[in-house]
Amino acid sequence: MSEKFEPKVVAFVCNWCTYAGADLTGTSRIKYAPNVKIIRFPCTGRIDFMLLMKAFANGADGIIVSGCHPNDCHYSTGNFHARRRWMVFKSMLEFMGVDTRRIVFSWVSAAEGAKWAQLVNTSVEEFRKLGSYDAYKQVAKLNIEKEVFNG
Amino acid sequence: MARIGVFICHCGENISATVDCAKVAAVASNFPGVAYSVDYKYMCSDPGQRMIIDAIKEKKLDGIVVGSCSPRMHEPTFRRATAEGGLNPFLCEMANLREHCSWVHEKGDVTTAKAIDLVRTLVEKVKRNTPLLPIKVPVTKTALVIGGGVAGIQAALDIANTGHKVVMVERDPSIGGHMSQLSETFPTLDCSQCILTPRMVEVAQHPNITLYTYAEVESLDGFVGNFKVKIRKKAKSINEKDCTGCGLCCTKCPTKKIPSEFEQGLGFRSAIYVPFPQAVPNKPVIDKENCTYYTKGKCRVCEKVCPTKAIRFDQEDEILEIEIGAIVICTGFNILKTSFFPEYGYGVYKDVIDGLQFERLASASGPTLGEIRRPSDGKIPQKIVFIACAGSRDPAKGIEYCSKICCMYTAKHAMLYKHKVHEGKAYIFYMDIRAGGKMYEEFVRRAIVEDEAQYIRGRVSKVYEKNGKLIVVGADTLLGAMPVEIEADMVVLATAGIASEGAESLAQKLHVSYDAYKFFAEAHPKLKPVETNTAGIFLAGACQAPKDIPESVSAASGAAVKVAALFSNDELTRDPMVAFVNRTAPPVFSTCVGCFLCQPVCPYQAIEKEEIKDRQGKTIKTVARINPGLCQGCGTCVALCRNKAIDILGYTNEQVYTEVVALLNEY
Amino acid sequence: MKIGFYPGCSLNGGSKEYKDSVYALAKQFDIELVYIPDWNCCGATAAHNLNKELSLSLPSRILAIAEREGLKDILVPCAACYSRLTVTQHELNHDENLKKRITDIIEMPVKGTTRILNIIQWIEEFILEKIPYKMFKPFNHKVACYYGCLLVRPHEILKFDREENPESMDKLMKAVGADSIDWAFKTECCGAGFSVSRTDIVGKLSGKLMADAVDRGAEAIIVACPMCHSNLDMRRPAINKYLGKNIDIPILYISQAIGLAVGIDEHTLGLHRHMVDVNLKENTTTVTKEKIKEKTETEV
Amino acid sequence: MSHENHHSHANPTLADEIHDHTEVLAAKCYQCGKCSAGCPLSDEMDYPPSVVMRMLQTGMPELEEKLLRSYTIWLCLTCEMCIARCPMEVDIPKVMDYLREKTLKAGKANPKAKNIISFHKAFLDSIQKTGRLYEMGLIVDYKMRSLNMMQDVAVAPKMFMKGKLSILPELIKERKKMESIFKKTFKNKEASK
Ligand SMILES: Cc1cc2nc3c(=O)[nH]c(=O)nc-3n(C[C@H](O)[C@H](O)[C@H](O)COP(=O)(O)OP(=O)(O)OC[C@H]3O[C@@H](n4cnc5c(N)ncnc54)[C@H](O)[C@@H]3O)c2cc1C
Ligand SMILES: Cc1cc2nc3c(=O)[nH]c(=O)nc-3n(C[C@H](O)[C@H](O)[C@H](O)COP(=O)(O)OP(=O)(O)OC[C@H]3O[C@@H](n4cnc5c(N)ncnc54)[C@H](O)[C@@H]3O)c2cc1C
Ligand code: SF4
Ligand code: SF4
Ligand code: SF4
Ligand code: SF4
Ligand code: SF4
Ligand code: SF4
Ligand code: SF4
Ligand code: SF4
Repeated sequence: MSEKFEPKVVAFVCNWCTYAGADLTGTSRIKYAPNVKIIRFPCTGRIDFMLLMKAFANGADGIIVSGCHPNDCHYSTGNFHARRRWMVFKSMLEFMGVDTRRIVFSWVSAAEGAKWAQLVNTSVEEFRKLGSYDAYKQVAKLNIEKEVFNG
Repeated sequence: MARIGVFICHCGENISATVDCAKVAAVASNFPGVAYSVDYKYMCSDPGQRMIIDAIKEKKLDGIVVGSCSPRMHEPTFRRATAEGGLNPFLCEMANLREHCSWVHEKGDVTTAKAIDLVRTLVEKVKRNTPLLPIKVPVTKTALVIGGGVAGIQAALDIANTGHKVVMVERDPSIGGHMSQLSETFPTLDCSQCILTPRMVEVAQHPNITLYTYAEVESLDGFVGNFKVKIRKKAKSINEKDCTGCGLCCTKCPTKKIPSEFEQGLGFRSAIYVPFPQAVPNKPVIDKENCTYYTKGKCRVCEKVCPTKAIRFDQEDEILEIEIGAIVICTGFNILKTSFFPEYGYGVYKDVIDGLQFERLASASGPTLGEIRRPSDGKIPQKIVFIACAGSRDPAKGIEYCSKICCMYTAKHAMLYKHKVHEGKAYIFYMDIRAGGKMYEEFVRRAIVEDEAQYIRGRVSKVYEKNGKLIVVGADTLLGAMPVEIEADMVVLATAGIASEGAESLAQKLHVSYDAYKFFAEAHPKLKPVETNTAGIFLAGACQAPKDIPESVSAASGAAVKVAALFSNDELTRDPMVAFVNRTAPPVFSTCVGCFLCQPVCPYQAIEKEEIKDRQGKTIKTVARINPGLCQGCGTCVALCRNKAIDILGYTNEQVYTEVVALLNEY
Repeated sequence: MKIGFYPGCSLNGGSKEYKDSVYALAKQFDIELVYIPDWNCCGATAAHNLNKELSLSLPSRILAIAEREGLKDILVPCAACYSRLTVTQHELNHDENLKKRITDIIEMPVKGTTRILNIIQWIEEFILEKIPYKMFKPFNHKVACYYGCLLVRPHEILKFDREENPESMDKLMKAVGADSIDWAFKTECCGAGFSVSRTDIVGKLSGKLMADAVDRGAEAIIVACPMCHSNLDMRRPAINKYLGKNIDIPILYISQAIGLAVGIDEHTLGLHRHMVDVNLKENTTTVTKEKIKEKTETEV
Repeated sequence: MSHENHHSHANPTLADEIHDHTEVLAAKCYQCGKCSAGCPLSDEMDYPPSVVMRMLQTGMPELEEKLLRSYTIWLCLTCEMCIARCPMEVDIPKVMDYLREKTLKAGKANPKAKNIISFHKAFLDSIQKTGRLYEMGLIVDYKMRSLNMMQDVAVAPKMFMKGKLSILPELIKERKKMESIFKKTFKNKEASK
């Protein structure tokens, strides 16, 4: 096996649309890269951006955030808030020197199984090109994580 | 040390074909805090569930992770089993090894490794789960129906017939709404009053319905199942109990020349009046603005003639406070008046009328007893021009949307006119004929073919009066925009349907959202068309957008079912995954600093202000508080609060942060 | 009281009587009209039709001079000029690039702050209140107030009166005792710039609207635009040809009608310059000087 | 100038071109015909205003050519009645202005419009030379251009008698400036072509 770099990718998805969409990818047996692991949230509105930083600090090379399409949010407006917050946060991150190309935002509905697979594959490809996010891991040598395990 | 049980499912071969299930179980058994770990062919089968139940008891487990299919599939199953084993059901989590792993990846170590990562993540999460109790809220089984048009009537009767109490609040002196003004109704041409009046009477007589007319909602507090509403009963200046509805007062009242709202200004009423003969309740009210006793201190004729001494000049508005469990908003719509249209004369030409006025002219009980006569001189018009889309589909001056009902009622008007004035000629200027509905297109075709309605495709540029005729200046776009000028005797504008007056302030009182046009907004345009974003408040009829009668009535029945479902339990059980603002010891009380930035982001208006008081009752601090009855658990506020003062059960900060760490780090 | 004054070419030429009457009216009410020095033509329809930049540059120079002279308000009696100046100012103020381009062309700065008043606004603001104290001879005739296109459109920019069925001129005429009719052609086009090149069209468009005014019993048509005036007055042969009959209804500028009411003589107002004679029935109800004085004393 | 909802095409249509220069979007017109109904000259025109908009919408070169050669664009009086009542606020007069300029430059103006164009040109000439309109000159100039010698022979003397026509032109001081404004604007136009 050639030693191809495999990025670690965390996906933050909402329960109602993208989680269900990813379920549909499964039911449809559409294959995608196993690098991506999903964490379920009630709504993209719940995702606070320190979580993304936490993921980078813990070795993620890329992050996917995905929820319902605009106007289809289960909670009606949660995804708008997520989006709006992201706009603000993104410029802040860029200012701090975080590589925002490593954060992919998307909308995947419960009916878009194929889109989920495609999103994962193209994102992984992109992250692979960007390489390991050592830069951040270096900066954020935070060891508190280890404590968490012993809680 | 935690004692977690891990159960890895093969799903026949659905999982085991690509994931080495035994290995996953074996690795998991070494995770810190895991007391028991097995794999099994079908976890959801009876024996599978039994394994969990037994293990909880035998191994004294305090948390369960099932690595199997999607939680969207079997979470309820395994939570039930967990509960049966004697643990709080919310101490069970599922790792999605099938939809998110075995089915989407090839067989191999990488796939098995991913499965292990997913299980580890959930094991770490479940360690931080806390027992949660479903939230129970009591339900007051009385519904409030606001607005007594056909939608409100239907909703009230449907709810009342399920055995629950209904309070109906109607702003006007009578219920009936717009439908009571209509002559005949498309697409069947049955008489509007004939089908509506019996239902109005039924409302008044139904033992489960309390009717307040001439009343409005003043304010609303509380949440689903537990609302408190204040109703203002405007003074009618009569004692309804004493009044027999004999009508003597109305006949004798000397102030008679008040344009009747019900007749759309085409007829008159007295200062003490019943809006129309079939009104429910059939008891008069005094219009204080026009009664000479109220305005000038002289008269009291009605008081003198009333055989039961029912007149009460000193009556004042009354405020009622009642408890209710659910609300159906049915406040309907309105139409633009002819004065809205400068190019059609700003409403000054008497013979340029709107659709509702035409309904009154065509109504057998209307001011002309059903004869089509023009308002200016009472002559029977030989040529009528109907102008469709008046103010609709007009972003420049009117509204952008299509009002939906006007194509149909215009075809109806042309038909009714032809039925009444055989030699008359009806012209209809239109842009498109929108007749999507059961028997609608057929209806329009009938108007064109049988009743010779002359449809001309084009918008009218101007209408002006000349020698007693109305000159209508239009163009026929199907003939290369050829100019067309018609000398009409009467012009009927199919004016746009707009939000009912006061809809915006009512929406604000009820904390429900409304759209840019001030129509009430549904929770989801397709899947929750009769729900609002506020739990326990529903919508029906033309208060959402212009709707015809069949649609209004279907929506009302839909809303009634929602209310009945809500009332089918004594208590509401709600998902306990709600947000809460932390409370700590004094003097801090909470890390909340009271910035209330969270308040506007909540889609459900669940965030309230709470004053923390000292023993003397003095406010020390104002902090946010989340009403668990309203919170739907989206978590938006949690992510927003910079002080981390809010957290959400089931997805606490601690839980989700741990998940991130566990997902990315092996032990 | 001083106010800037832009007469425009028509008032300087073919519509001399309009200028004379505005002047006379100003004098009667002690208003000093200050010419915009070395003013040029606004370009009217021709520039508008053939070259957009030119059509903005010509009015811009006028505005620039007014600003330079410190004239904050300017009276523009010609409706066409009023429209060109107002639209130009609007466009400049809504497009910085355009403003830059135009200032380069005219080689003068334009801020775009001038208040441009049409004749009606001017009378409303500076004269209307004082009319009762000077009214010698109520203009008690039945009149049709004709606004034409340029005074009211485009409404979004001019924001003057109501777009359809305007009323401001009618109010002024009522204030001098006239009975202004309700009619439907107040803002229909008279044929405007086609006076010379397609006189037949002027005959038709003006004919249609005048026939309605005559039918409704108007004794005179009151206008506020030299183009309207010349079309309705000078093009009477073409109009009569279109109508197939002769109509002799006179066309008066609003300044002339009001001027008559406040006692200015016909010659000063230039009535003799009209193609169609102004033969209104003699108005016998004059108001005596005493009465006016009385009025002045009771109300002041 | 390009706009969000406006795609750049390989072969821009006349409608695209108009949109770029005037911001008027022909696609907004939903063919209600209200403009044609209100236009005072609709019945004189070869294509009433709503038909003009439709022709632009099609993007068909044959129709665009017909439009440029139409009489309609010269008949339009820019009275603004159409846009005043258009529910979609389609600025037809602006479109007409644009088409006139374009057509004139391309030498495609409808022959029937000769008089109209002659008059406009004579008018502008007068301003260019004197800064103001010199009516007498205008009439003479127009007659030379239109060869319509007999027109207004009856009116002109009467005007003269009534003091409405002056023999001599009024000249403004900054006549050089006028020349330069004309030169610049006509040059800019060529450049922007
Ligand atoms: C000219 C015309 C002709 C029509 N013809 C037909 C037809 O032939 N066939 C057909 O199917 N449909 C027809 N319709 C449509 C029909 O009128 C509506 O579908 C129907 O009236 C909608 O009923 P509703 O109860 O939702 O609203 P409404 O009839 O508007 O009733 C709303 C009620 O709520 C009350 N209300 C409003 N605000 C408040 C408040 N704040 N507090 C308390 N009460 C309030 C009002 O007083 C009113 O009684 C026609 C409509 C028009 C305009
Ligand atoms: C091409 C197309 C595009 C559309 N796009 C949209 C859109 O974008 N937005 C929108 O709002 N709507 C859209 N619709 C309309 C939408 O599909 C319907 O409104 C909706 O499907 C109706 O749902 P239903 O449950 O009433 O009927 P159906 O979806 O037809 O379901 C009826 C069910 O009953 C079953 N069944 C039938 N007979 C029997 C029997 N005798 N016994 C037992 N079962 C039976 C059928 O198998 C079926 O499962 C579209 C429709 C089409 C055709
Ligand atoms: S629990 Fe889920 S994964 Fe396991 S057998 Fe049942 S359906 Fe399949
Ligand atoms: S007269 Fe008296 S009893 Fe009769 S309707 Fe009037 S108030 Fe009622
Ligand atoms: S008191 Fe008022 S309501 Fe009664 S009769 Fe007199 S005017 Fe009518
Ligand atoms: S329903 Fe018909 S008349 Fe009414 S707005 Fe829509 S298209 Fe126009
Ligand atoms: S909970 Fe947070 S966001 Fe809300 S008021 Fe308190 S500090 Fe502000
Ligand atoms: S979790 Fe969502 S619904 Fe609940 S209070 Fe917070 S924002 Fe409102
Ligand atoms: S009025 Fe406006 S929308 Fe209607 S046809 Fe004319 S340009 Fe098109
Ligand atoms: S501006 Fe032109 S197209 Fe529009 S109404 Fe006037 S003449 Fe007709």
